[in-house]
Amino acid sequence: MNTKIKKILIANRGEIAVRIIRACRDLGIDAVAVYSDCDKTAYHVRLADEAYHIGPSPSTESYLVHDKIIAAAKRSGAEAIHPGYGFLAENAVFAQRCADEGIIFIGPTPETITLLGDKLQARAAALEADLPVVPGETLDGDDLKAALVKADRVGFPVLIKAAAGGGGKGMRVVHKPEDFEEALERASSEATSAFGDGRVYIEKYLDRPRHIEIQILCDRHGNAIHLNERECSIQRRHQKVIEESPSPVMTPELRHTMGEAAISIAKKTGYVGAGTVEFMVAQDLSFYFLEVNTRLQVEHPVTELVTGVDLVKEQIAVAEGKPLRYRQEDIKLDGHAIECRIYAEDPQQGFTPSTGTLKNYRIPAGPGVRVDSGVVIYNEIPIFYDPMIAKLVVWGSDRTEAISRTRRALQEYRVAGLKTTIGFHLAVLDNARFITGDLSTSFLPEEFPDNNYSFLTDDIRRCAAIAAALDKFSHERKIALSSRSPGKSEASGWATHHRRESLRWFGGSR
Amino acid sequence: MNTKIKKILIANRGEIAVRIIRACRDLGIDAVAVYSDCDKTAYHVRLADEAYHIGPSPSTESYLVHDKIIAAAKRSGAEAIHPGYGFLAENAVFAQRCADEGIIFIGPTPETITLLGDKLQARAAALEADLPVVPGETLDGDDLKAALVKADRVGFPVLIKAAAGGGGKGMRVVHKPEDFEEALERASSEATSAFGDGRVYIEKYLDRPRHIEIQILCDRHGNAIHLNERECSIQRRHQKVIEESPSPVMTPELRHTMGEAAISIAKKTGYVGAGTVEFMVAQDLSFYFLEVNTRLQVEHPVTELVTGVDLVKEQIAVAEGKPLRYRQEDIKLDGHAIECRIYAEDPQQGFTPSTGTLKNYRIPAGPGVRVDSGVVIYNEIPIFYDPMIAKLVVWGSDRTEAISRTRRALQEYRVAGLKTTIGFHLAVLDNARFITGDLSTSFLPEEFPDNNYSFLTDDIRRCAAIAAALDKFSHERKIALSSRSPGKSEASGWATHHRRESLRWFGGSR
Amino acid sequence: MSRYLVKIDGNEYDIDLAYRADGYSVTVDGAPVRVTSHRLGETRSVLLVEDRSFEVDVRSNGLADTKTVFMLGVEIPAEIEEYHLGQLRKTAGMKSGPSVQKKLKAPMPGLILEVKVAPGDKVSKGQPLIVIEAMKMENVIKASGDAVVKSVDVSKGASVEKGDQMLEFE
Amino acid sequence: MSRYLVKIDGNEYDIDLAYRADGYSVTVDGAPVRVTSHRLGETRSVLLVEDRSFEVDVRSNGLADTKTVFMLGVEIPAEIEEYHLGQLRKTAGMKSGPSVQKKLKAPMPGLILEVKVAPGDKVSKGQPLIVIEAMKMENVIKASGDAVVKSVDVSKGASVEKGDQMLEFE
Repeated sequence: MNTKIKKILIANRGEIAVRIIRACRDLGIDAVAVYSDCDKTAYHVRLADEAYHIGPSPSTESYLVHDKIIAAAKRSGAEAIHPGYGFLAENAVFAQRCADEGIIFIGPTPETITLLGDKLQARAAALEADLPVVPGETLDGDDLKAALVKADRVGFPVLIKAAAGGGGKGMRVVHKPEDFEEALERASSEATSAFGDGRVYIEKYLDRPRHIEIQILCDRHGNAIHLNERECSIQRRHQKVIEESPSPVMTPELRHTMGEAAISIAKKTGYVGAGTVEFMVAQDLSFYFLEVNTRLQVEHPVTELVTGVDLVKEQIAVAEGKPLRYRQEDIKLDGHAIECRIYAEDPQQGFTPSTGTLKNYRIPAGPGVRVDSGVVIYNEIPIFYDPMIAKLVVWGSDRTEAISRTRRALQEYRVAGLKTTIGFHLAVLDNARFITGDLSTSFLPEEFPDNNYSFLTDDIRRCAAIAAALDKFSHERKIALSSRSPGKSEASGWATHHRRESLRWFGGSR
Repeated sequence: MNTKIKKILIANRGEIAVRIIRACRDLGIDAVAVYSDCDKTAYHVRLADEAYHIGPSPSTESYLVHDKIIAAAKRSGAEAIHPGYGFLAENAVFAQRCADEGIIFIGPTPETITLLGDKLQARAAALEADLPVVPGETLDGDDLKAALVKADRVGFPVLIKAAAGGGGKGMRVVHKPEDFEEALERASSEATSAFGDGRVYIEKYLDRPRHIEIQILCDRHGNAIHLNERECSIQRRHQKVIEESPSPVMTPELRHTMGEAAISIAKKTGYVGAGTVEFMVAQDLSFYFLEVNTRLQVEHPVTELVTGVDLVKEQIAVAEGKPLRYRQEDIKLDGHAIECRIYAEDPQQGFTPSTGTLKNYRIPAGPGVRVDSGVVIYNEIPIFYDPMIAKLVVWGSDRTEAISRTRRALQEYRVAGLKTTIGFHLAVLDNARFITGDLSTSFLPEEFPDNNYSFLTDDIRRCAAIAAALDKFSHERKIALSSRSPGKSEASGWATHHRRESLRWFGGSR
Repeated sequence: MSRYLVKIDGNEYDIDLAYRADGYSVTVDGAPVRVTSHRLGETRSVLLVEDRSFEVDVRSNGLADTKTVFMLGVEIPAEIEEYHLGQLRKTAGMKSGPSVQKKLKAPMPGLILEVKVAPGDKVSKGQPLIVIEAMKMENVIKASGDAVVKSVDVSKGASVEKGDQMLEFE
Repeated sequence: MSRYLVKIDGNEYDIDLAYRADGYSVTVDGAPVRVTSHRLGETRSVLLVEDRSFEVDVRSNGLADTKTVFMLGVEIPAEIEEYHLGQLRKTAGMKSGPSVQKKLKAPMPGLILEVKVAPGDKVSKGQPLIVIEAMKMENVIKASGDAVVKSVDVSKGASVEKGDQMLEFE
């Protein structure tokens, strides 16, 4: 039962591939990367010990193709595959295929993935484990009229969710019956294209709930522990963008109760490995089971920073058949951690993706700052994948210190060539309600109804205006100069001019 | 007595200026940088809120000139000056000048600095506080003959140390009487040029001792605590290069005893602020007082990582007159931290300085990794100052995890254009004696007698050889191609050729 | 001497730059400002404004009168024009920036999943026009006002780059 | 087809590179090796050797036959020469690299604190010749063997750059 893993293939890309490679290096395990055409110089390829090309850029022709991943694993001699999150992470067919090929899939069993991956079965399992669930209805091939009746029974506003869903895909809030049809159609079509499964169901949409989840870790010997909660209420398009641990509203008693609930569904479903049990928490601190994510979460680092546990290493230890090295009482909760997801998106334009080349890219550093980045300078951000380029995760001795350090780190970031969500995060971290910890999943639309995430002061705007004017002035002077000295090529004149220039500009009357 | 500081001038440069700016930002305090000619685009200038030019590049004409620092502080309206380490950090005259000008000097009182800065007076204070000291002799204007008699009395090998010293400057080990004269002359001359004070003294040079120091923190209200120890035995030229906390040999009892000793000398000397009491620890774990450093140490981050205390913030709180927020029992010791000092030096050539431009510079990141860097890409490393460019500080849940993460982070570093000590650190971290924690201040000469710090395997060498050959081949092909197409400018042809090139090279017979 | 109007976030700054014997002079909205700029390369510099220090990266966006200033972790779009041209424009009562769009351009690169209108269709504000998939999300592009579709320039399954024309209105 | 001898850390590698219809071929010490190189710019690339992945940055040091390969956090100096030239050199019994130095060059930039010898002085191995201060440390440059000083090219208080000639021996 106990296998020493010597080589792991990481069936993913971006920051999570980098994260897993780092864990492998820390364990002395060889890390094998796979890459599509547009990822041939991606950071995960550069950091890995080995790298295998697996096809064209679209993920359906590369990262999602079971045969290609398995072939690369066989060729490299990897004993195990880590799927990261997304792509094949919650794909029971792939997990089964690994088992059939004699490769360790780092995750729960195919049976557990199937059970919990289907939101409807998961709901049933939760009820069996005596967990409170949100009122809702399944749609078993109902036509529109029947579906509307069910929606009415649950009561608007309702949430339409993909049975096979995750990451906000195939999810729609519907406030009025007249918007129901289009939302149902869109959610189902999105679910089909994202998961190959168009089934959706309806849930009561709670008023201003918090999203709080419990990290669990289970071994193959029946041991299961939880590693405290993460508050993930700051969401846009039902996607988390800022996460923290502990939750500002958590009490030791509630943590214990929710932790026990999470462990009970894990035990009920034979869970193995790292996983997350998601809950909605109402304003009165009553909580409802949402779903179990049978994978490593994007936001796992906030848990790592407050517990000191390296979750990826523990995943690998569990996959090797080892019993958990921690008992519940070993899990500490030290200080406070906040994660900001840095997306290549334009927040002011409703978070539309922003592709292009990272003409500048310098990550922040210093006390309390951890950056899990999937990119480096000059990388292109391709259109084919999720636009998250990095995660900034910051630790402080308390929430106040964590917030101020996060703000500092965001301002240290240097990115050029793309729009990012850095300014968005600064605006949220400056928001009074955020600072007091008064969060809910409708926080963003309530506090920033016009998508106006500017945090600029007049002072900063004025300096930016001066920078823009100086740049224009320099360009015009350069053109004037180069037209006067035609013997010199423009390019070299430009470079010389700019590299040596260090001018002092004085106020007019001083 | 209680002052809220709103603006701090940092009378320093490099990584420590950056470190202090970050603490200021975390506290909402405006950070004022000062810079010499060659530092006008340095990283500390870029990160600060304000920046003032203080003269030519040599530190004697800029960072060390009291009048210029005071003038910049007055002009900016800073209420306080943080001296960092080096430069004016342990200069009692400057500390007194600040007091006279009504500016808070972030450090102990001028009287304490004077007392502890003189190694001979410090020794006397330690004896008074019942601390064990290393046998030694002062040289009060002794001629060579008299000095030699004293050295013989102490017994060779002896250590010659500058009375006003620090950082290994003005320090020489002498193994045989016949080397004594030159060493005395060099140490005295170095001490004169470094500290303006040529006085030296002699100490018994202990056999393979460890260097272990205790971090202390004292407020103006008579409270004093210690924040555990740091082991700093890995030294070259008497300069620390790798530090860690906790020490591999420390026991809770010894930590308590040494901590109490450190607090007793702090109380005896009216110490205020953060400071470090340095000890030699013999193989039998007997310990001897060495000196007190009345400043923030280079290696303070290892203490921050295991205690969770931000030492710079606490320095500022003490300077504001606040009582310590921590009691001794609040100070935890969680996990293990290691710091590697990254110098622009060539370790294979006896650590000779390596100046130039950072043509590439990318810092490592990810779990457990903190980088305190004083430079960014394209910065020039000037000859005028200390060649330390950054500190890599890594946390792990135990020493083994800290070592493996440090190794991973070192390999992630990307530097081009300069020689650095990164490879040196990798060689040390791979050393069996280092891994078992069997350290002493003579570790480096014992384990690496020929300065041969290579950690390369044949495998890596072969790949480097292929990279070099491909580069030469490409250059030659480029020259051949450009001579065939004279219509195209070489520069643009080169760029196009290289940016688009992505070639697969096959083994000859496959 | 050059004088510019710079518009950021709806705020306008009147900036005057001139050579002087001992350097340059800068005034903002008529008030003199001490400015030092140390170049770091073609686009980046350390900018000191009245001793306040910033690292800035100014990029031109193809359009001559639009620049993006990257500083303090964020990107700040700035519209810039010659002062006298701006005054002329204002006198003529013209808005700055492009005129109201008769062309619907792709707001992001992506794949056309659905085209819901045809030439000649009357559409009303809020009506779905086109569905684009970008980075795994479906985005419904809706009409920003009432209009009549003149031409449709994309079809289902086509890939578009950001800024590609998708529809034209009459 | 090109064939090179590359010397790293005292180890020599015989590397053969050639064009082929479907790409290139590489052999190291006679054994074929699968190599892929993706360029990242003028000096950097992602190098895959038998699927092992590295990010490398190869810089020329001015000297045509010396390159520095930056990889895995460290710099690796490599001497490289055409294979047939290397063979000729070996047959002639010559050492690779520059001949034994008759000139003493500054090992680092710094300030001359002291010159301890004069033209005509006989010096023996280990004897201090010059003291340079660099980055606040005093460095005593000692004779690497017995020799006679021919000329002294620096004086106390002078600044030297790395590689500047300081002394010449007969």
